Amino acid sequence: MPTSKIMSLNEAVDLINNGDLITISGMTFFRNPMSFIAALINSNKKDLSFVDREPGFGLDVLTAANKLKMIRAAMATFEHFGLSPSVRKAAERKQVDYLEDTCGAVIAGLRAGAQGVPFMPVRGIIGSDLVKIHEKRNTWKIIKDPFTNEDIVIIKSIEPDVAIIHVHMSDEYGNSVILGPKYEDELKIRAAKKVIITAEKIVDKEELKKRNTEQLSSTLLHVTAVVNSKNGAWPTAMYPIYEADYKAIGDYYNYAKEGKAMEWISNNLMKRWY
Amino acid sequence: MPTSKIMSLNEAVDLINNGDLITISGMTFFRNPMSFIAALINSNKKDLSFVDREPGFGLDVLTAANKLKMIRAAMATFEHFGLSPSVRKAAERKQVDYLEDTCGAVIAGLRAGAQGVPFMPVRGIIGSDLVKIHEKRNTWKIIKDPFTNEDIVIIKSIEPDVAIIHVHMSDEYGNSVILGPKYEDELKIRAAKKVIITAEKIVDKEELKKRNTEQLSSTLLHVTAVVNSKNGAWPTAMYPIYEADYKAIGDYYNYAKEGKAMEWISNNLMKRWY
Amino acid sequence: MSARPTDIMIKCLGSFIEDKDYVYHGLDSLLPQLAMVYASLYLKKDFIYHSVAEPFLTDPNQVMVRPSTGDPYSEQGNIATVTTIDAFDIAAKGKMDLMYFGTAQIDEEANINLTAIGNYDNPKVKLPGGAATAYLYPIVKKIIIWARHDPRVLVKKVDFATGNGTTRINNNLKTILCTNKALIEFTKKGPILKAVLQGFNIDQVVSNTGGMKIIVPEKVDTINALNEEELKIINKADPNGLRYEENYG
Amino acid sequence: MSARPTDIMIKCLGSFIEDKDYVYHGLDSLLPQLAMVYASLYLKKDFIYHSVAEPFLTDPNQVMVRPSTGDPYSEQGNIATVTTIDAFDIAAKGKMDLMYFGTAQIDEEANINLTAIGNYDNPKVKLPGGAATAYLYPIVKKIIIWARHDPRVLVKKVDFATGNGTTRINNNLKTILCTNKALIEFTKKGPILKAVLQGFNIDQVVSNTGGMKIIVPEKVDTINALNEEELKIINKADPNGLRYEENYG
Repeated sequence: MPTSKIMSLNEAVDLINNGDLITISGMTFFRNPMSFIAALINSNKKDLSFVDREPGFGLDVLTAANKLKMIRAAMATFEHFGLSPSVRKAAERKQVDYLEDTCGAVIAGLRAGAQGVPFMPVRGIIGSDLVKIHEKRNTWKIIKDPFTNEDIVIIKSIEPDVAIIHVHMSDEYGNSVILGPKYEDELKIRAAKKVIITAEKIVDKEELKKRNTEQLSSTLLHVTAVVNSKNGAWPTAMYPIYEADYKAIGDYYNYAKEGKAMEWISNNLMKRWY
Repeated sequence: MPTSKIMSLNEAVDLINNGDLITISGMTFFRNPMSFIAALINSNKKDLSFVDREPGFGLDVLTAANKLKMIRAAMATFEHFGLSPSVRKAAERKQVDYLEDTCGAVIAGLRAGAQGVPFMPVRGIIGSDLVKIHEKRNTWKIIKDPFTNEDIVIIKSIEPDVAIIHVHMSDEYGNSVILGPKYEDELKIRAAKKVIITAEKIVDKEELKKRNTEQLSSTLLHVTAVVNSKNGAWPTAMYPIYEADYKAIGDYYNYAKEGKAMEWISNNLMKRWY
Repeated sequence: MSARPTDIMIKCLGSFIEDKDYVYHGLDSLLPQLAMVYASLYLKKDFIYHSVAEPFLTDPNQVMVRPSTGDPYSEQGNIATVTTIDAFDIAAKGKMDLMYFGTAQIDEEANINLTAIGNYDNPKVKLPGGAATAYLYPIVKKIIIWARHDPRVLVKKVDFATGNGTTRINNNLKTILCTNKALIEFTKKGPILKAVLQGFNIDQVVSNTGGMKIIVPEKVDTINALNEEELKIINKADPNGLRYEENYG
Repeated sequence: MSARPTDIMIKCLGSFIEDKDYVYHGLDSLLPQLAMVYASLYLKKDFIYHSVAEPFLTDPNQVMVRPSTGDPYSEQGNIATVTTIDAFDIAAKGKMDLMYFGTAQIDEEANINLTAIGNYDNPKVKLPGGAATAYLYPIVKKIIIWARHDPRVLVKKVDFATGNGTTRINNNLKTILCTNKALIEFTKKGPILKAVLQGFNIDQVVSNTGGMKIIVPEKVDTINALNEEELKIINKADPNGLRYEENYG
């Protein structure tokens, strides 16, 4: 087998370059790679761009820590708690360049990235004012289908520089498994130029072999780094291992609304991982 | 739950119309829906078109039984035994219209069908003489990528009228699971207008619930009919339940080479299922 | 019994689910989630329950609301996992029957705005974003929108059309708005008042808009308060009344 | 010991696998399958073994050939399943290092024909088809072709270019031909004879073509017969000599 890719959170953070486009696993309060995000906040990395379909907690924390210069998402929400507090503030104050996208288009862009093709057609969308925004940015176009001559939206390939994906298990080479909800994580793994896997547990070949009739979520061909990170999604959930810590998320929300997100981050997220 | 979709092989065959484009599960000697193919041969259905990436036994039997007017495949082979005997003969004698395709393009066409978009870009291919063949048929085109202006092949959506997929387990509604090698079967399920599932066993909800953190291969939203068919892939394999019966496949090959494919089919395949 | 607008809205949202429908809810969709429970357990509708949380064929008896409607722990009893990607491909093939969308603004042509109040490049309020709205709005057969009945919400023209209503209406796709005062259907003639929630009259509905002209037909129904059985079913999935914190009354 | 051309071909095919390579074989690829076993167990190459059979990270010690090289029972000890779709996407992203293709014809520009002898619309022989050839031929870093050393195979110009060699050569992608007589590398100058299989001389190689001009450099290696250890490794995966039935001698 090839060289082990096990490394520490700090070593993995060093794979990110200033200005990179990153994406993270999960959705609002689920399977976000929070231990990695803590390490990223602790680093001097900056000016990152961020793309995801429906981010929440992880994105808001990164925004509060002033790591992002650009955000592209279909929705950024704290759901029942309210608007994503730091994202909203940063967008309204133009501290970040916020590009709203739509689910089908984010998926299509990642599909193109995963398949190594320059663009991907997608249904729907035509008529939305989002089209003008994206045409201006050259991220979407409306073309005539060359076979039928009907209008169709095409999405430019999305290839994040780095995808950070929290999984249930991985071997030391990056052969990994996500259980339950997958969101777009397997696409992100395939679309990104570098993939950092953080895993609830590191397993050996024998453990994986029990899954020989099931699919892998990532293979060693996709993955650059593997980090052992038990409870690494906290306070977001890791179904079916642990639930979202809504008490902590609610606390963060209240702090962030009052402009004290970093206080909560230092006292809770950073303390947990450093 | 909705109405049960359980039916007999003959009832399922009646979902096919003369002239339909069909596709089947598996590859050369693996997970072909042979019990269904036997029932189809026993019916008066005719003039079918056939599309698949790397078919083998199932396709040759359908060709021998004179069910097909058109075949589209990236490869049709009996591997170590030799050329696909009936397909070769029918193609050389122009009893079928044979369109050679290539793996990446078949996958791309099915992807377009599955995603409900009119076409799909794909890497590679440019330079192959297959391009001219497909341009003439209006199944492929070379276009300029609207974002970068570079040449790229696009494949017209492939939406088979009927996909017949042999699976390891299904409930009576069509929520099904394929174990191990999947080939393009999950794409075929999503691309086809009608899906007929033949299953090694029919399971209930409780059995499926054990897989609640795993993905389904098909859902009831994709499936039109479910047929209970233990050993339904014979003589092709059903990993990890049973192996390919190479003795039977070799016998068939020898019969078919001598123009006696139907004799073998009647004495073996039909006897097994009728 | 409950005559609270929140509860009557849930009843209203659930009433559009029919047998065999493929019904999907997204994030931040507490009322739709409870409406799906209501449609299954009270109206006995036999539909396919799916959501952005990704468990497939959730058991409505086991739904327990949480601060996120994307929480897989809140939708259990499922038979396996089916991704949102898969759900949206099914939608792209025209096979999604009903989807719920919230909105911050809606106008006479059923355009909805979840993007920004004010100018996109210079927003007065940066909203969370439309999620699947732009993508699915032209495609899904029935779209049921829920919103606050408020002049800032029911407007003449949205600031930004995240979802394009004109296309839906021209294609005769059912487009319904449930507010905390009324049930409105969008048609080629414009928004038509179909019913008022118990406790409100027609004037409270038509006068409380920011320029949206609601057509009042001869016959306008009333959606009644919930009976004990209806309320019990909703309370079972939301014992702590998380739904009332959404501030629909 | 074995000096049979079949066995020396396997050795030749295996010799292009390097440490860390992602190596993939398709259907009807008995010699490549055995070459992968040979490269792993004899040459101790530490590469990523995958194939159209879809088991991922097959244990080369557990490979046992069968009449189909797509048989998952023949490639066991894998850690999970990875589909061909996934493999080809990896290839499309430029990350497949080595792939094997058989061919019925090959010409001086490394064009290969797996489609038809004669005219496409009116074939003298309908071949099985190129499978992934057209798709992967312009993309994969190293392509190793195996073929019979025969005037009908090594031609001036193929009847049909299933795979376009010119693009490969112009992009400096390694393109190798192992026949049952010789090892030939395709370059911008044309096909160059790199080695002969033990038992054959240069004249037998260059004269047995149907118009393909093979450049003979000053130094031409010989690929030797297999020693006991090499043969033992191959025999273990193919105890019944299925490989000899492929008729390469």
